[in-house]
Amino acid sequence: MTSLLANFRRWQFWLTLIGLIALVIYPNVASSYLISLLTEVFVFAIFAMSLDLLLGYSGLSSFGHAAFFGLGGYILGFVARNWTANMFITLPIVLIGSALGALIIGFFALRTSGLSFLMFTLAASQMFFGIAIKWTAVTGGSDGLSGIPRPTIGVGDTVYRFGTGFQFYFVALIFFLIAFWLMRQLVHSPFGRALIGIKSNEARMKALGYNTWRYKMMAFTLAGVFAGLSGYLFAYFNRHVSPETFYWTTSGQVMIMVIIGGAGSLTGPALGAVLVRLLPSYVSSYTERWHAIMGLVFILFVLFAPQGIIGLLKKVGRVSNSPNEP
Amino acid sequence: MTQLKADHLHKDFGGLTALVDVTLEVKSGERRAIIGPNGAGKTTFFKLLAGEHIPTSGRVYFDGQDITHLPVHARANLGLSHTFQRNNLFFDLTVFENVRLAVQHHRRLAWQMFKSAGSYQAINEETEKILSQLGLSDHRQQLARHLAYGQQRSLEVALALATEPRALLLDEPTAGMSPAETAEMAKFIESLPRSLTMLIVEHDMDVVFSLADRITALHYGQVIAEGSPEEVRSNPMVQEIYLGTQSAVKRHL
Amino acid sequence: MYFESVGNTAGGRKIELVTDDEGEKPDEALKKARKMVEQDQVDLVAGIVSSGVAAAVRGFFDETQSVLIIANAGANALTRAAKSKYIFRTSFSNWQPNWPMGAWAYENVGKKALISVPDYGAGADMLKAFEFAFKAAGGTVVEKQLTPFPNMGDPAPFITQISNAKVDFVYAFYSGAAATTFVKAYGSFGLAGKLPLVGAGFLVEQDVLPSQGDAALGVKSGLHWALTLDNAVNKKFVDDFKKRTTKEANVFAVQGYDTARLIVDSVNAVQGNTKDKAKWIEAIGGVSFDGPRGKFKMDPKTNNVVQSIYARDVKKVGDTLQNVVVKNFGEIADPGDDSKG
Amino acid sequence: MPLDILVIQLLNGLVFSLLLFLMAAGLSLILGLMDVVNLAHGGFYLFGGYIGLTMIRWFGSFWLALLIAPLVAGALGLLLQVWFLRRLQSRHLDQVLFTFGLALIAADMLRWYWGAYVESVPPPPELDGSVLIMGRQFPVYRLSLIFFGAIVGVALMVLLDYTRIGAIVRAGVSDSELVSGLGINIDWVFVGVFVLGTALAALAGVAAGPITNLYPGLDFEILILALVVVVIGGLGTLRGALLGSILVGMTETLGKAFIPEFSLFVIFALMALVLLVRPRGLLGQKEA
Repeated sequence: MTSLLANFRRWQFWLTLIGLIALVIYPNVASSYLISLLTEVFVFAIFAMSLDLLLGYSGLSSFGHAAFFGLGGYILGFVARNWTANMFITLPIVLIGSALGALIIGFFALRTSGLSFLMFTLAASQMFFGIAIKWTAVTGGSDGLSGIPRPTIGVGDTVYRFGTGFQFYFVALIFFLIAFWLMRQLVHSPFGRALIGIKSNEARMKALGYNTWRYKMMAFTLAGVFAGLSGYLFAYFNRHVSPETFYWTTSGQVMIMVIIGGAGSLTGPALGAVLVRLLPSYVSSYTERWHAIMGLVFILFVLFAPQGIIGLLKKVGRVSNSPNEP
Repeated sequence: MTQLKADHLHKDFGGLTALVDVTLEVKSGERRAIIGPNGAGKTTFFKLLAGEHIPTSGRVYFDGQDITHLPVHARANLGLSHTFQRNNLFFDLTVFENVRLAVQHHRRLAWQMFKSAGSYQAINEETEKILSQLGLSDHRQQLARHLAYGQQRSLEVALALATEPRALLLDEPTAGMSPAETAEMAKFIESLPRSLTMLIVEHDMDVVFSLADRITALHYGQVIAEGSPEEVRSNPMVQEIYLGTQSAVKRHL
Repeated sequence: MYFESVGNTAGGRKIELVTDDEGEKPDEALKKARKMVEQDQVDLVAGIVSSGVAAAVRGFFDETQSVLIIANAGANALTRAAKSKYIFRTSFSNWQPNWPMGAWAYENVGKKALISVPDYGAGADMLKAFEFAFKAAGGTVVEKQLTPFPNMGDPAPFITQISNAKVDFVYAFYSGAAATTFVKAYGSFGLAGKLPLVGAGFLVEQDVLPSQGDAALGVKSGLHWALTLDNAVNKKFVDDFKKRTTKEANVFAVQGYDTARLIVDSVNAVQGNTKDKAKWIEAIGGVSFDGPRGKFKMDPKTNNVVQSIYARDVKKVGDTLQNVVVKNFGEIADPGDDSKG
Repeated sequence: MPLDILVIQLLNGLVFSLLLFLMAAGLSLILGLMDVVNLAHGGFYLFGGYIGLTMIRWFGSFWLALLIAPLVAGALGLLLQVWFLRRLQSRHLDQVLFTFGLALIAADMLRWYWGAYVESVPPPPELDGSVLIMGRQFPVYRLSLIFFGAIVGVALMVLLDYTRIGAIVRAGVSDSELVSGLGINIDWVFVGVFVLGTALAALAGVAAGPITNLYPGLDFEILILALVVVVIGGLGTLRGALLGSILVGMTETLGKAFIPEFSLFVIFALMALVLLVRPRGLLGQKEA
């Protein structure tokens, strides 16, 4: 058992290392379009993992996660267009902004649970959408904010500019790795276990003395911050942010990523992001019916692989690793 | 010294009155049992103390502090812990994780967000200790839902104990257990430190009479008798309710 | 369709088509634009229905110096403040079909107007253009009704409010489903025929007109084309379109057809050498021909099309409803800035 | 505001309310009994509408369409429940997700078959016209919708409150184990409710057709409105759905009339407010 575990650990280590090397080599050999595809996947992987903190770990089915994705993008758009695109300045502003947004929405939303929570979060994000469309002076109205400058970093006069898609790929990659690592630490920490406890049985957590409301509030805020980060990167990437980032379809899409990938595993939703962002790019070039195909893929997962991609992988892994298991 | 006090508690549900003017004082270190037939208001009373219901009128005090409106978790943090009548566990987590959740909170480490939960040695050791106390060590990696019923019952108590309470409210700890398991559980409860105040709602009269220092009998939401086991046993009203004779009281109800 | 008529070649080169559904989500569209330009290495991209999408992809085309031909999205800014050397528009600016209607409505319909538009970019553009010209002519805008976008929902409350306004006519811009919903409710609440309805041509264009039925009768609108437009190119186009699709042509099809022609003409002009961007762009800016909508001419100053705008009136011809041209305003060029609304 | 306009606006509100009720009733029933948020509800609505339109084109009868569309949709609901949803019993989240996938497929298929352009549904000739109410024209069809909604509502309430089937369904809403314990095959009760729910959605699709018209995207518009109604009214109660419909319908209509620029927000603001005060909805018994 222990040697098997150690084997697995070692195996996992090498796999991760090879994966990382591949991700570094990739942009050197791939076309700029393929680079942009993967960049986008990193951004959405962060987004999907952030929702997983709620959906998979805390048992909070938010259908308004786009609120923070859009918020991150719009705050960046506003700051970068009117002041500076220096990430040393824009990043803290966006993170604080999304945290505040999440605190405010969470404060109200967490009074409800279940379907009411789902609808409340939906309502909140739809209101953000409405504001984005109406508050033209700040948000650019239905056209959104375009012409967002490329990101830079630096202090004073020494400023480095990430001027190409190639360079931005690495920005996204690094953010993805950091976010993945942070969230991974989070879900394995005592706090993360507490969230799992809340998902499993909130009443019992209260009986143990946990002020579950505060934990949920913190989870909601952290998820909002990571979602804000992904929206922030997405706006830098597209150099544009549109009201659709707030729309419920965005929330729906990220929910699909989490479910198809496998909620409660972080890696799963990241893989979900790969599938959901890449599949349409290919399918839609061959058929106009790609919405239906996405729906079908989704249904097949629900019916035959309820644990998502990650569940499938585990199953395959179990079968090939230990054929003697009863 | 009085540790837990119910002061003129009254509870209505809609038009139904569940509890009428119940006053009760439990001394520090005392083991108190609450008995009464079904529908006597035992569970309602228990929930008022545990914080799952708010009384219509009256107050609840713990160590002299008014906790009538304190939420469940705040009571637990004051050292007033409780178990549930129906097993209320983290069924989809392992036995170890179940207990660890209780321990890590008690150790004030639950807000740690960075280090892996498994890397806190103090938590691990204490969790193991509690598991072995309740004979669950061998099942630590099992999901709680896969435990036998009696073991789940033990885990239920383990969770409450893991918070190191000063007072423990036990809601029918032996409900649904086999006679052998019941005896074991009674022995275990007996073996808990005498400093721990206990309030037990229990149907099994053997358990009640062997454990309790004092007994309170409820009927139709009112206290009808209170005193030492002998006093309650010989109380005519209790005898009448339990169908007259002492042997009937001893019969499992 | 036009590509076929020239044998799918231009400037000695074969025309290869790469198509994709741009969808309604700006970020998806941008992704597809990247694919076409970077992966499929196309010389140019044509299309773009929504202004939101246009705003999202504008930066990309400008930065990568790739040619984009907008065949529908009307946001004024695209050929004004946010204009790019590499982006051309063959369809219209929102200003174009509305501005001439201001003076015309003042003279032919009434002096006091209520304007009802959806509350988003295009609505605001159209409202501004009409209001500017209408006021300049001496009219008064009594009330502005901004309806929720993207979904209007039940139009009854809006129509009821309109019925209460003390105005001579209503000026409206809606398109697609909202146009049908609006016009039909306008009829069923008894306003059709009593309170004249005027608007940007999309309100009663061929894509929605059949579903509107008699409620649309008498609606007057301004647009750069009409099915009944009396010129030889248009007649042939309308016939060919019907033969191919069994449906009546609409303004969107015209825009696509003219876009194709613009591409072919400009590529011919540079003998197929699209690598010399500067020359090619100059060629695109210089394209002019007689299309279904009449004289079609690019304006190198704004990269927007210069075209005739027509006032049209919905009438029953035989047993179908048709937009009959009642006035030709002549060539209208977008001013290129916000000086005229 | 003159009185006549106010009266007309209130009527508009009532019409819209009952329209919402038709849409939300089925959703609420399915939700209450099966704990399934049927996200394909909007799909069934639009499907019903399109089927109705095709029937009108084939047979020229609105009434026939009103009869056939719910039957077709109900049959589809039956197959879905028996083939798929039943396999997911007691996996509520998966059921919800299944219906979401279904909604995506339905949206695309409907667009494929009936096209992307808006289609209008002619009201039955008997009801095509208008009456004068305080000197203002009001469409007869809209007026008749008030009655139609009321009839369906009363019929449903009678069905639920005064029949044995209704009693079983109501018992199932509060405790499905209890119903199974009584020896009733809860599976078939579920099937029946799901079929009824989808048929109601299709019925609403046909009835609302002449007002909302039919176009791709309407399905999700309707779904969200119906969800708002159900959440406001409380899960699984028909009276809650009715109360929610009236509240939402009136708020939306008056919001559009008096503050059109902000009408995008009013319903959501209303929902947020209700949920803050009563997280279970106005008449909700169980935790949403």
